[in-house]
Amino acid sequence: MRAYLDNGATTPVAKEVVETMLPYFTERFGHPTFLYSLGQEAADAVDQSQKTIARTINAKSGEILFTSSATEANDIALRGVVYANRKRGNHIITTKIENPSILRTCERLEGEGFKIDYLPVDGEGFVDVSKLKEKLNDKTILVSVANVNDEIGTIEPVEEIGKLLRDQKEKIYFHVNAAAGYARVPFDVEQIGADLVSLSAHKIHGPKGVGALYIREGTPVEPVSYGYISLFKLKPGTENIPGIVGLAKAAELAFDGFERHTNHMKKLRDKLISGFERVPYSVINGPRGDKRSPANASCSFKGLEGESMLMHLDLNGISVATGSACSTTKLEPSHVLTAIGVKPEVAHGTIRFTLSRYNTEEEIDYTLEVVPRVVEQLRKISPVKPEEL
Amino acid sequence: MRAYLDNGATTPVAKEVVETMLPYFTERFGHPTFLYSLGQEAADAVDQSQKTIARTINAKSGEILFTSSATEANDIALRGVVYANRKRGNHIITTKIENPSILRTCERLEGEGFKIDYLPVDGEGFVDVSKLKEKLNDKTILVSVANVNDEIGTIEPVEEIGKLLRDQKEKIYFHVNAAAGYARVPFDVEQIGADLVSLSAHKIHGPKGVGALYIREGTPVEPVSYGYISLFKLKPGTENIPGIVGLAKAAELAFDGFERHTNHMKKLRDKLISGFERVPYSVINGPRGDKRSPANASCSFKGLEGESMLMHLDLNGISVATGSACSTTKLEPSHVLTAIGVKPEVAHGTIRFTLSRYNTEEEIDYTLEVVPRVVEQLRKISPVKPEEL
Amino acid sequence: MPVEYTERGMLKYTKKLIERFKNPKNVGEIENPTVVATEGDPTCGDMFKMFLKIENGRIEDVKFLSFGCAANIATGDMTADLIKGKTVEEAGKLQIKEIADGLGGLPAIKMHCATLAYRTLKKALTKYKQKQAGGAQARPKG
Amino acid sequence: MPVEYTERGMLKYTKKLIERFKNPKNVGEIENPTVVATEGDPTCGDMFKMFLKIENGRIEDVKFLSFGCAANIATGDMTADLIKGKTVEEAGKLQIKEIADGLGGLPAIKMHCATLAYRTLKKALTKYKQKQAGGAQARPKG
Ligand SMILES: Cc1ncc(COP(=O)(O)O)c(C=O)c1O
Ligand SMILES: Cc1ncc(COP(=O)(O)O)c(C=O)c1O
Repeated sequence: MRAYLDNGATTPVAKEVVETMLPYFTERFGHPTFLYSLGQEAADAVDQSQKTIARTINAKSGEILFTSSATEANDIALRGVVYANRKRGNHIITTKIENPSILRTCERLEGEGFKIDYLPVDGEGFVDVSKLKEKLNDKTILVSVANVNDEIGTIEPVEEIGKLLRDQKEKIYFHVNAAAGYARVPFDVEQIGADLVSLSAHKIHGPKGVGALYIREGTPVEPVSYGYISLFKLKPGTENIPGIVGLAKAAELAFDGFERHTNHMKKLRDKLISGFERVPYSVINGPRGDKRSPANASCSFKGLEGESMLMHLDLNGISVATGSACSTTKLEPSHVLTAIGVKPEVAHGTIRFTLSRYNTEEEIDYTLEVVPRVVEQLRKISPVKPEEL
Repeated sequence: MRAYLDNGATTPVAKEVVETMLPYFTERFGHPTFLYSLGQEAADAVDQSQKTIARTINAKSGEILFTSSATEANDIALRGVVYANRKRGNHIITTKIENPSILRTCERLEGEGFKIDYLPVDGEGFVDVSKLKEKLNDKTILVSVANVNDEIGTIEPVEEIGKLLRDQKEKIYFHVNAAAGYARVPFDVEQIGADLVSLSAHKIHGPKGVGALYIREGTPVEPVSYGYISLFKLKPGTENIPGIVGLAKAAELAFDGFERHTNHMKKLRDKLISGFERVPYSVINGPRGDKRSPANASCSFKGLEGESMLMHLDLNGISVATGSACSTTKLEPSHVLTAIGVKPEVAHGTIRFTLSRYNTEEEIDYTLEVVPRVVEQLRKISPVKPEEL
Repeated sequence: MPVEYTERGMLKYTKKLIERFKNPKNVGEIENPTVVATEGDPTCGDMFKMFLKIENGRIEDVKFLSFGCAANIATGDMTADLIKGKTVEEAGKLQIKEIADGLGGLPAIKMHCATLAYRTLKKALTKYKQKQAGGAQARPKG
Repeated sequence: MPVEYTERGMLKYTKKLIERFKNPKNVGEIENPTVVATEGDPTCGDMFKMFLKIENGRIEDVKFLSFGCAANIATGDMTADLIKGKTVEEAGKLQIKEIADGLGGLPAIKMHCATLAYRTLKKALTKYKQKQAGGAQARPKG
């Protein structure tokens, strides 16, 4: 039996998505900027894809930029907006638990003289909006918060943040990294008041190599890369047409039956979580219930180390991530787990299970059969006693 | 009958390439940085693809970076190298006939205080290496020249340039934009002495959304984008694995039978050129024979305007580009045609025909039947007399 | 637009425009035209030449020659259609928008084509009026 | 490398390593070991505990416990194999490279695992020698 439970890292491309992409490789392969019919077909495909993505977040189609990843979307959003607003201020607010794609761009910006506040979070990973409010000052130009944390599934109060920011006298741009949250939780740019939103195709059964950035009409964004401009000034280079079409199809599939999909994932998630709770010396990370992403279950198993667990699960056909999805090979524990107060010796034993609509109950049953066995096996050979942690 | 003769803009993806990519969408879809087997498969695919690309240009596999386009490769090469060598100097040399992806990055760099010399070219588009030599000074850190001009097919003396640069006391980095030349003319990074080389998959029957940058070992390159780093520091974001695999397969197909393919294209090219020469008041742009890309035929038909011609050819099933592949909708004539001394009123009547190994003699015969008819038709309704230009 | 397109982006012609470009009804020259006007310049990539046959203040025939893009040809042909059979005075009231609308719209970057046809028409009508005036003056004198 | 990989990039274990990780032969504890040594720290994510049974200056048995990654377990197991049956002196000459080589190589970023096993061994041998020396001293005194 196999169970792919690392959908937060990447997902298999849906069959329908592949089928939709195929003709754009071999038949409708034109360059979108060319006037002849093949080119127009490609341009139309980009147009339609913008419409589709826009619809899923209540945006206008002209507000969708296609990129090569959510990472790139984040980089364009953050640097693009702060460069364009440099004259107004140099202060950025984000959180301690953002994805490395945000944090590394922030590091870079600090090097360039921008001041960044990293908000702390509580034990379940929630940002405290009143703390955000305290940090606002007249130099603040951008706030960036993910709507869903990719490691522990916390659904952040982005709507409240958006409201706070809209109430300020001076415009403060609000970027939401929705790479982990898109197609898992509802997202309405108007309701949230987001000015920029990043997405990634390969997290929603679309292809790798494509992302999107929503940019609210009128938001000044400076280019951060240069070169041959095909359709979009902010992302030079020939567009990845099959990829863009694939992203749109993936979004269509995800939102067509959104309730059904997310309810399915919630059921599996809760089953996983209750199963893990029955494993001795285990700790669930992040919130329970409605404030948790339907797709995420994170659990620390005391007395063992995550990579060994990951490898053993793999030998049993189960794919997962260690606590920190992005530092598998670093010795430091995940910055997210640290931020919610998990002790390093516990953090090292953390496994992240992330679901998709394609996971089945059988897979979860199987996982819940294998996990306790592997935990026991690893604890048996561990010099660290779980009860002492 | 149809004839796709705009392979310089983009190409249909080869069937074998699509087949090679397919499993990476749905089965081998893992994230390359993850330790479990699916992840390792993806990492291996990247590894193998590096090897394949490296082999085609006589590089080492670790010297190949994958990007989302040649445009991005160019931007990383140019800005990355000059930022990393800013302390040594601020002088860059390129040519007047580079692709916009180079020229727009150069514009940007001028805005940042870099000094750029744009070398003139002769009537056939050749750079004069002695003129390049004159421009070298102790602030020169980078020279960027395309090995093949994308509009008029001129094969530049990159080997001679590389030799000149290697003879300098201080290291001057040499970037070659091979987007139009890769898989059309032989390329050996050692023989040429190139430090950086840009490629694009969609120009060689690979997928859109992937490019590559060769970076000679030891070449200092600063990142120009930031974020979540999967495999490559210089291109953050999750890799486009199917795209990378597709690029490698496309390269394999192109180089497996390189001679045969290029000889085929040369034959078709020369047939086209002789055909155009028989059209009254026509002028071939760029050189003839061995110094011309096997894939390029560019012709100015006096007394008519390119876009109308392009549209009429499209109505006849023939896809081509106007003179300037990159300014279809601008009123200015192509900067390349201007640089080789074509008068604007003639430049406006220029059509670029670009070939691939998949074009057939029948397509060329058909094209040579349609072109003179369309030329005549358009001249008949033109107020401009070709004999007066 | 927030997600900025380039000058080139999303250039798209309507079916109507392409149809007219393919089969323009009014291309050619008129022998012994009442008036001829040319606007534009081949060095800029577009030029338009209009021939009018005017009888009793009414435009009896219109033909044109075009050096330019598909939109140039189509707007020229549309303009010709729109003024054919009209009086000089009526033709003088033609709006640029009518030309574009007649083609189901024009991409923004191609509006200059409609403008070129329009300017050529204006020039022709002005010439005609000057000619009439000249003729009118000339007669008394002559 | 010119095209810089990250710390994470291209982490790949050999088949041999994975085989050992799956089926380590020497995990566990030794009852009444001659010497026990621990290195590493769970807060850093890796810890290694080694049990040696030494008789007449020869390592008769080796077992270990591991809190750490797959490489931690595999290098521990390899180290145990490499020193089992050897004299304390021979075992003292073990090189880190031998451990890695025994696994068909180690990713650069995992070399610290071989180092951890190695350091634990050194510590155990030092303890053993101290114990011996202590015992030797103790006897005359006692
Ligand atoms: C010479 C040259 N460089 C760069 C590019 C841009 O490549 P890409 O489409 O991969 O961005 C092109 C294609 O238009 C080209 O012909
Ligand atoms: C929250 C979050 N942001 C950004 C990313 C990076 O997205 P991409 O792989 O498209 O670069 C990820 C995926 O790892 C993520 O989970």
